Amino acid sequence: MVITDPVYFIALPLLTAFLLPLFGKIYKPLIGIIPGLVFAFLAYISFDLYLNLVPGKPIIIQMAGWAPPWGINLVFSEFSGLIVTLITFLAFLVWVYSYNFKKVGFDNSKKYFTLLMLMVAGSIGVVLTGDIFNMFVFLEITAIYSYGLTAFYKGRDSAEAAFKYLLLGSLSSVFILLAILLLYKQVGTLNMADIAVKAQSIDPKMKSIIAILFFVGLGIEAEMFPMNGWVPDAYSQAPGPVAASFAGMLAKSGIYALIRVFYTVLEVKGVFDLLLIMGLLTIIFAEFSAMRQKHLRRMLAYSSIGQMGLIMVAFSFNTKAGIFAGLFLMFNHAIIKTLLFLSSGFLTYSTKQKKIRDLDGFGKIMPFTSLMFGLGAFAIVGLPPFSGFWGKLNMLVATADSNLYFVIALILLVAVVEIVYYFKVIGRLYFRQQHKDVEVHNPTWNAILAMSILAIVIIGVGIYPDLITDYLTKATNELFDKAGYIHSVLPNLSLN
Amino acid sequence: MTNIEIILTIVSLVLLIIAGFFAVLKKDLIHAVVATSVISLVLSLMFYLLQAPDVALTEAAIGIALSTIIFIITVRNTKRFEDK
Amino acid sequence: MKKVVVIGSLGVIVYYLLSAFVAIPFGADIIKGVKEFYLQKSPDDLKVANVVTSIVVNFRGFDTLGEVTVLFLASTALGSILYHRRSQHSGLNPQRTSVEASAIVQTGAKIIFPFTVILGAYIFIHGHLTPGGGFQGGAIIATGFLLMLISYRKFFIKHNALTWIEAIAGSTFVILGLFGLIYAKNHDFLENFLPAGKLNDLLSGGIIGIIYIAVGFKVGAEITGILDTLLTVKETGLDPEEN
Amino acid sequence: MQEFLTYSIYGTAFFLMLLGLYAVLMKKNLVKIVIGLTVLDSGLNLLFVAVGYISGGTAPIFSPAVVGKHVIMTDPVPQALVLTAIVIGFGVTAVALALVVRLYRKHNTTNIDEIKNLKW
Repeated sequence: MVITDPVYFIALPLLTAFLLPLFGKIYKPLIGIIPGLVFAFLAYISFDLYLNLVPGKPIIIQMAGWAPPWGINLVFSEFSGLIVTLITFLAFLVWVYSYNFKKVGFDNSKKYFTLLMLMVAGSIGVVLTGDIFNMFVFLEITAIYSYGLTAFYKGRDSAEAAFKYLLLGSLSSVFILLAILLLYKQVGTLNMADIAVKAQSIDPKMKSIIAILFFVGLGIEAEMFPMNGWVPDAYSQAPGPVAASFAGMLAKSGIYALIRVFYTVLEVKGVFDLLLIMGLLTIIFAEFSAMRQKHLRRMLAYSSIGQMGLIMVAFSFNTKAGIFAGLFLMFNHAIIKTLLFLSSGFLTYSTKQKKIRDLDGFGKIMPFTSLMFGLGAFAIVGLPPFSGFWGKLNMLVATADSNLYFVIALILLVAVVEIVYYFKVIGRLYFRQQHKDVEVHNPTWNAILAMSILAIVIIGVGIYPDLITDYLTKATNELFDKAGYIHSVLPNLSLN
Repeated sequence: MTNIEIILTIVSLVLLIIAGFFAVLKKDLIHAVVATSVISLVLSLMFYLLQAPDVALTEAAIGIALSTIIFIITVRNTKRFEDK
Repeated sequence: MKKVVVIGSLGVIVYYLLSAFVAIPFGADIIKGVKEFYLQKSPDDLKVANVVTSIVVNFRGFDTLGEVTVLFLASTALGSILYHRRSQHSGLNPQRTSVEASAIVQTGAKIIFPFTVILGAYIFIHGHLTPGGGFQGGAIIATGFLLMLISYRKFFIKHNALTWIEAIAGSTFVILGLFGLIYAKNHDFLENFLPAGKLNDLLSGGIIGIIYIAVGFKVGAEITGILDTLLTVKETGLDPEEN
Repeated sequence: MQEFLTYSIYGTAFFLMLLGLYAVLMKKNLVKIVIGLTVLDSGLNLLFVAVGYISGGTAPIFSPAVVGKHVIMTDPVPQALVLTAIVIGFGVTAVALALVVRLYRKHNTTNIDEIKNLKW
């Protein structure tokens, strides 16, 4: 069983990242090839582990030979395993897409791949770890990755965006550290399951202060309103595949941390109401901002924030249907937004100002990329037969279950808004005369491959949603079953 | 804590507050950077008093020396004075 | 006006936080938790005298791997942020200081430099016995290099060497951890698989000492790289590439 | 005495954090903002170590003088966490300063008001 240890998800990318400069010295093309092999291997073992997971028996890995309350542990369960599988799969596709990105003006590939490996390790670490401080360390890795890669391109406003994000990220880490310190001093442990057991005895006032600190700190990472001023800047300034990795992997690990802390570690009354309100505000703010955007990337970024808000609302119901819908939305958001960002990478690269009105008539000159973008847009607004439809449908069902009818009205309204601004772009792509001075950069074969795989997944799940519903249900059960999580991490614990 | 340690602690706390004010309010950035270095120095003493020699050493090496120097390099590469 | 609002709201937040923290009296030993276990197991099982070291490298060794990664990430990100194509500046060598430091500074730096490096090495080699360890030792070594960098205009760091040290030290950490999967008793990542030795001996603690030495090398190389990148930034004027 | 120390040490730590936050939120100079971040971190580190202190405790090191005797030791866990926090803080500071240098090279200023995209 050595070969399928979850610790490889973190150890291997780190090892490769450390050694990558040396590989480059031996033989240059290795810089591009080795990460691909590693990502392929990780994707393979994550699928393997996930499909062979016995329900109710998550894989618990202890570090350095110390059982969970004392050492750090990794938990590969139905829920965390699902997210890890998603991340490794997307990481592999992002690699396929950017393998010879040099052809479209992307030098400095050694640093790019090193940073990408570290980010994958970091976001998988956030998802897998069973230790609250360890989670903070990995969140910090993903944060520094985003500061560095947001400022990757010169000559744009990238440094401003990165600096803005850096300030907010530092504040968020201060909040998280304060929360961890208070929590440690109350329960004397940092293990999440152990905290969950002992948290019942914390004074409620103290508990609510800890919860608010976590809420603010993790909310910044999960792109929650009003702490998400950095998102549109970061998404629009970063290179295409990097923006895709933000949406597909970073945002996922941020929201995972938020969910895990409030579902498993700390049970605080009222926090889900807060999450519902903030989620709704996030949706309203983001979708109406997206409508006013002139830049394609900024529009996509605001739309992405809106999706995150929808996911928060879904999780705030604290019901099984809600979690299921939230997981479906997370899956959709990861896959579809990655496709949208990857295809928009080539669209905006061919325009000078990256504005939406520069895209007139691209449907004729860049048929494949436009098709992919159109497909992504149809999927994200929730039209059948794409996977986005099922996500939205489940969301509506879950909302109806919780008797929140005004939320249903809001979701439908937002869907209309989404249709308006996405179709505006599609209209320009297909039904306008093209401008004269466009310099077309057609996608390379590997980019076509990456986008096609994503499109196949979107259509496949759209036509036959049972492909994933089974796994999502299992993940839902795992997340909802707090006692089961505690019991599997701390088997010797006698629950009084 | 013995009496002398308590006195040292209180003196350090006062110094920390004064240096903090200097760091935030000084218009000359080099002075402000030196004030942050003083914060680190006093903090390192405090850590020693609080029986955390490991942290004291880290703060000494990173806070006093390296952090300060990267600030000074940056100030040299940009502007020295904060305008109004 | 804005100032008053900001300070007022910050004051309220801090007041609440402070009230939460005051509930934990200073110096009181109120919690029983993992620390008892660490204080007992570190000298008994791991034979590591410095409990902070055994927590940093063994009990919570995974954090330290993340921490090393953060520094590595910071130095890589720094490189990519301040990166400029060499070809455009091929005419001029990167310049550091506009004036040469005085002879006294130069001689002083030359004398102090080896001692600084030895002190740093001492600190990370004795990380499991005395206060300090890889991070502190590495930082001190970097300070030594910094001294040379600012006093000699022509003292250039060999980037090749830095890359090699970083790569080898970093992979030593991970590979030692992976060896734990095969050779150690419980087959865990980062588990000690070497004999633990005797408490307070230099050769005690098994892989803990080795890992801290690797951390020391890696941190030293990374911080030196960060300083070097920041120092060789072109000094004045706007970068032609930026506009 | 203990109460006085509680209030004064925690109070100072929070005061430093407040000063840092004030600089981050109100100051216009980029370098000053980053200085604010380090001051904020300093306060946080002091808080961590102070919370881990146990009266009468020695440093958590089993040196030959201590082995075999019954001694109280301070809590080593917050110390280990603070070590991590300091190193992470240094990394973030370095990245922030690199960004400041780049912003300066582009806009020839370190004032936030003159860099239009940084307003919010």
